[in-house]
Amino acid sequence: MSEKKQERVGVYVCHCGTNIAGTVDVVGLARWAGEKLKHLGVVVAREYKFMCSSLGQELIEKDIKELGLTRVVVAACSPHLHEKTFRTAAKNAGLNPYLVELASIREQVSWVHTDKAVATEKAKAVVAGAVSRVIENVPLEEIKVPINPDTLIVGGGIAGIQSALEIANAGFHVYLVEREPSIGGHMAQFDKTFPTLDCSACILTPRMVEAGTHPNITLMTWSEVVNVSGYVGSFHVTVKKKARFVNEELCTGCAICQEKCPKKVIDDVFEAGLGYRKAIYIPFAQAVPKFPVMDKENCTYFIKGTCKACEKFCPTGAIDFNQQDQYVDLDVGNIILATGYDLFDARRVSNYGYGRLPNVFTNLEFERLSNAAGPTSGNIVLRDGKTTPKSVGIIHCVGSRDKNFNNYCSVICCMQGLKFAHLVHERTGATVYNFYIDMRTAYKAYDEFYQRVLEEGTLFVRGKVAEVTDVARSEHEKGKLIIQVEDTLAGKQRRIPVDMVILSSGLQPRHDAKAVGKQFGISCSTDGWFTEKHPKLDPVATMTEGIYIAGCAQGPKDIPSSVAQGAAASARVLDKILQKEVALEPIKASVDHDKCSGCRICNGLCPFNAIAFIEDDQVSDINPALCQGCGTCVAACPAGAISGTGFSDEQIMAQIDGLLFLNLLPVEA
Amino acid sequence: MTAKPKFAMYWAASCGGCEIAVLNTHEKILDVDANFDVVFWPVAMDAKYKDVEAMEDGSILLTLFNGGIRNDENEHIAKLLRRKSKILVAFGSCANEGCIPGLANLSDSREIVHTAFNTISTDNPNQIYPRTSFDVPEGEIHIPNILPVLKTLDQVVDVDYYMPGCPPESHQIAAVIDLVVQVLQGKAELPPKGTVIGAGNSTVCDECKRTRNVKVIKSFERIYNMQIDPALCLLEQGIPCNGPATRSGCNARCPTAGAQCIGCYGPAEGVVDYGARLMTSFASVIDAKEPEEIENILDGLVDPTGQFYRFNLAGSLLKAGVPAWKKEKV
Amino acid sequence: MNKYLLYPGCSMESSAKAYMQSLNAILEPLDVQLEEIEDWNCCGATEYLGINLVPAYSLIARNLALATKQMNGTRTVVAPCSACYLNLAKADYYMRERPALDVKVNEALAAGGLQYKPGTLDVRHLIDVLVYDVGLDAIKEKVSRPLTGLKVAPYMGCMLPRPDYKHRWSDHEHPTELNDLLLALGAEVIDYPLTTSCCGGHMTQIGPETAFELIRRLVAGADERGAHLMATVCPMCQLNLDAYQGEMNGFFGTEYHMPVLFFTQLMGLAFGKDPDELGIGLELVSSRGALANIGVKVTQPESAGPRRKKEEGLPMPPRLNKRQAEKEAVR
Amino acid sequence: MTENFEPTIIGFTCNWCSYRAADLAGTARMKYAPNVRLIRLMCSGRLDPTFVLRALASGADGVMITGCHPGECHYIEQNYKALRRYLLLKRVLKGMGIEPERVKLVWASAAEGAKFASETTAFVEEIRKLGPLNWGKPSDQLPIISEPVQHEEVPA
Repeated sequence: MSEKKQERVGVYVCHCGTNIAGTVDVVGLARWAGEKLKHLGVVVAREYKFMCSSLGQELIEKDIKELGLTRVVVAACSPHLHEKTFRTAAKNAGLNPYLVELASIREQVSWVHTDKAVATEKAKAVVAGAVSRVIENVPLEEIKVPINPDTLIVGGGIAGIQSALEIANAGFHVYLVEREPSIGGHMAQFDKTFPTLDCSACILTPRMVEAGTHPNITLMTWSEVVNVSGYVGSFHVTVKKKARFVNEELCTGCAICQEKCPKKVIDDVFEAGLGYRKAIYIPFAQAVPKFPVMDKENCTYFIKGTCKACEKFCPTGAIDFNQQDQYVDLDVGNIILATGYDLFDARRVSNYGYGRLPNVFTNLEFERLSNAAGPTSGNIVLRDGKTTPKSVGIIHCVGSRDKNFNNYCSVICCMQGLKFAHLVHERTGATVYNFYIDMRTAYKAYDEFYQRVLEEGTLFVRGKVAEVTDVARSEHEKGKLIIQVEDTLAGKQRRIPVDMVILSSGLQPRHDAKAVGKQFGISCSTDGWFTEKHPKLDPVATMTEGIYIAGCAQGPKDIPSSVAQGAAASARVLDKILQKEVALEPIKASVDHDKCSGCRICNGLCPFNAIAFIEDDQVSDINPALCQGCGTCVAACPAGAISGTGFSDEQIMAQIDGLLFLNLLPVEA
Repeated sequence: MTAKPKFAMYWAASCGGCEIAVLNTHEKILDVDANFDVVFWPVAMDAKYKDVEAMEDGSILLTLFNGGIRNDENEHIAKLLRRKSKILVAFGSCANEGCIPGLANLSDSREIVHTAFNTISTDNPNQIYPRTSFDVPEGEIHIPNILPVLKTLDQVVDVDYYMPGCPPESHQIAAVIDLVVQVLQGKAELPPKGTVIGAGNSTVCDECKRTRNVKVIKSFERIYNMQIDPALCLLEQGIPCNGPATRSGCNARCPTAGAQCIGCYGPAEGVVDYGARLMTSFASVIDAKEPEEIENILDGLVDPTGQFYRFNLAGSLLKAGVPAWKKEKV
Repeated sequence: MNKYLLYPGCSMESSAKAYMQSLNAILEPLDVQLEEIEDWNCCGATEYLGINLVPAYSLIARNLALATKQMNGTRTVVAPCSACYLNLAKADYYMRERPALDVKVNEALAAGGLQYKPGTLDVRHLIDVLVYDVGLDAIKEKVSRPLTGLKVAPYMGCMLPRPDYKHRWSDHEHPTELNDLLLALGAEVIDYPLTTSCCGGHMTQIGPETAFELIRRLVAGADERGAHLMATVCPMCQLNLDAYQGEMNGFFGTEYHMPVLFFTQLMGLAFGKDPDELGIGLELVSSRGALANIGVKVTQPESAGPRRKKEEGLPMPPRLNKRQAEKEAVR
Repeated sequence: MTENFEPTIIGFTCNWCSYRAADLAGTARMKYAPNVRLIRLMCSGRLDPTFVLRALASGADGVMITGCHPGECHYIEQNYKALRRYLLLKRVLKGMGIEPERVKLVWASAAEGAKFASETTAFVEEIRKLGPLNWGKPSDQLPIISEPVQHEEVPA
């Protein structure tokens, strides 16, 4: 097949210093390619110390111009590193960038093999494969799509708020969608923030208010995204505004309804189950927006058909029992997901007794307990609501760094544990024990805080707690919670009786993270966190163009990092918006209508709904803008009527033959 | 035009259905006689190989060659006719892709002979097997030697045109005859070498009247086990219908009659491996994610190899008479 | 009709007769059929695996191999003893995990014309089968004499829920199977955090003092939480807590009286069976008083506590009383 | 024939997971068998059985297909299509007299460089045990029609 079109191919072998040359006979390889691959159209084969260097690139550009190369193969590192480099070089020399192929002889050969002869042979095969493939490459043009300047941000925690403000302040419109009645997220529940101990509400509230009043921000709380379609530049999103049963135009947020409502309900969202709210409620004083929501499941009127106390007392007649869920359609160009985290359910670690032993608390419960605006107005007391603990044990890594639950480190627990220790110490003077596996106090001013807490006299026991029990073995254990632990520094088992235990429950992906990921077309890691495009160099972008992630949705992190990511994500979005249009990789599938018989095999295969069936012509068709280029339909078409650019059947089969070229030699000889 | 151009038709390893299909063109066959001088057609008239050998190379204008290359006689005649003919047409599924005889490529040629001469279905108590040559008083007689695998025509000689079908539909044959006659009268051009003639470019579904929806296969059924909805796509009903991957041209005879397409027209234009297309498309629309579920559904496909390669085996990548890479160098 | 293969294990015929009796008594009402594995042998208990792996596993695997011969319709082997259950399950698991071991063990079995392919059988404990196959609802239905008013400490023992090779148990530290079952019988189940603590196992033979402390914790825990009696699912647990309770009391100078019954005995009672039929009264720490709470009369004579061998040879000083010793030390 | 036989294997990788896993194995300098030659696809869903057949027909002794773990596909769920095609393909290969074990499907995420390396080496050994595929052998083997093969019944 290849013989018929006479392409002029140039092969360039990179030494990568000794990275490749150390294990592959690069000179021999280049010579071999020049001689043995002539029949494929190789007209020049060179090797050079660093092909990616400007000199290396110039070498290629010069050959393209002077030798009139029509195809280029660079045998160097992984295409994920330098494909762009060499394609740009080709472009500069007037050759279509997609006529360049990289043969990975570093990651796939020199770095993973030791025997030079063997490595060189494999390198030859890899190069032969690339040459055969590149001949079948066709020139491609990037597809440009316009960017809608509006942005959707999902999740009104600190990360989402930050992103929203950055974009809004830059003068572009933002839709901020929040599931709960108010924005603020977990941070609004906290009392103090480490390491500076400034009050969480004090620093968060101004941001919330700013977001709530910003002319460029449309706040949609008590709302959820129910459908997403489209692609970078022009997403179409449907948001469900759950009925508040309160007319936001009329409501002044006076909270009289809440005051008059006779129905008390345990608030397991904001108060973490430690306090009560009414059936119609504003989750907390500084809530943004200030409008209350009615919780239909618990409202006496919705259950019994009578009551309507709220309606009676509302001065502005804002209560509307007939309000329905609304569905709002939005068009946006980019989307930032800042959906946050769920707390690990400490009951799963049954040997710590949470849910069984009253005076075992979770970290979130303690935040409310120590919060001046919390159910005990900041008094740190036992479950009975009055007794102040004389001794408190704080257990780290609950559900984290534990093969039985989550393998990862939840990042915040160490500092949080220290914060709790300080607060308990300061407010109750109780003896505080911290039970830790390792103390992790990286980042600015964190370790100093550790020192401070140490000096305050908090006791630290290094070891994973085996059990928290109320079974006393001796008199002085009676009526206490006994923490059984191996003190790995003292090298012995200890039983430490305390009045109160606080469990540093780890952070977990949202229970519905996978579903949300699917909805927005991004993937989750094995742990369930949203996967970033590159763990180091691209932490807020995702594999799906136009979808960004920020805050704990991407992995456990503290407030500073969440804020930083929020800002970073919006920076990426702004860059897209300002470019006005975005170039898409031209790796797309297309249907040959003459060959397509409309069997509709492919119709159900595209998760991006890029394939449509044209009833009139009885053929299937692919929308290039929606197509993500996976090639599944290409591989599935029974008639071979669908072809895919960049990875066409011809290219791949040619590459197969090329890779096996060496095996075929003896047969031909 | 003084003498009429010469026409030949030959059958190698085949069933004879192709010849019948030709005669089945009714009065069109007269056009053949009117426009051609039929020089060699073993089924229809008496002629000797030596007569053909005597002709000068390229003196036959058109040869329709049906049947696969099963033994050295087939191979010899294929090469002979190639030499003598201007236009050599691989006529019918056997010559194109091996067809049913090609299924023999699933077994060793010794097994085949053995099966033919010494299984319960054969009464051969003395285990008598044929010999390629044998001495009789009149001298040594020869019978053709069986080749290790059945080859398609183009695996042995260069082929000008391909005409698929088992057998090719008579209306298509008629059309082709028309075309050739027109060409002779200078009213039409011959299609480029290597073209598939007498068939469509798309697949059977194109001509199938059944309604089609998005495909979701929950199970594969055998057609005699179930009540078939006469209006709905068979594949959607779980019947493994080869239509989606099979070249159009037959007016979707089988599906229209309520039987699944078994693929006698072979792969669509440009397809490398017919069976692969069916495998991949069927598998793609199976409605299961768990390996066990999938296997259960696949159990419904009795003999997948036969299902996907009934006609195409000898022409397929893996069971081609010669390995694919050798073929390319031919 | 649920049909299973039964691996009774040594104790069911001796120290845990009551377990066997009560088990037989409840099979019929629950429509469960147990077919005993023919020519079964010792499971190696808790020690052998600690001494020599291959022979130990071979010893266990022999039972599995024999069981496979009898599996018509069922592939589930039921063991009423936690140690037996764990050993059988362990053998099956590790033979699959470590092909090398599989080979060695099967070589050994081959000597006896036997062989076992790991994974062939499903090894389960009795309570697992009763709770999850028969089902709590079915059990509830059969209750004719609810154990209302009887405060029971549910004691699962340490070997049953861990290691949990096939993720069978609700939890490894605080499994609820026994609680749920007892609740189904109408009993009042006390919160018993010690449910998976160790009963001392064979430490009673090796290091009695250690065993006594472990027994004390369990008994004391049940006593302090107001249990009338303890329910157990394992012959060894029952033996330790019952037979050594007296010695433990003597050792610590305590006076606990905590009857320990098999859960099957309580099921029998709830099903309205006669105490004798259930082997009630065979226990050394009499349950007479405890069962009086639900108006059950134990006819069998109260046994005189642990029967000691008649003293032979020269007299020896009594066992040192720890508390006493401490007091003296203070002075 | 099989002793010191070095299998040639074609490996298909997904651009988002297994290809990156291969890169990772490289950057981490993990060593694995050199017998596998990789082809990058955008997704295991692009894997057309034709490629596998072509590879086997063109002289490969085995084919390794790799993709993202189920539920982690970069294109949401296309790897399930690869799984289904793979399972069907194996059945067809069996029917053609080729050991289905010559084709293997391996899930490897971008983070699993080690897994990629070990799976590769393991597969090479599996193929080494199976021996060379020698495709096209039937056409080299000569027919001996006069001597019957020594078994009674052959499925015709």
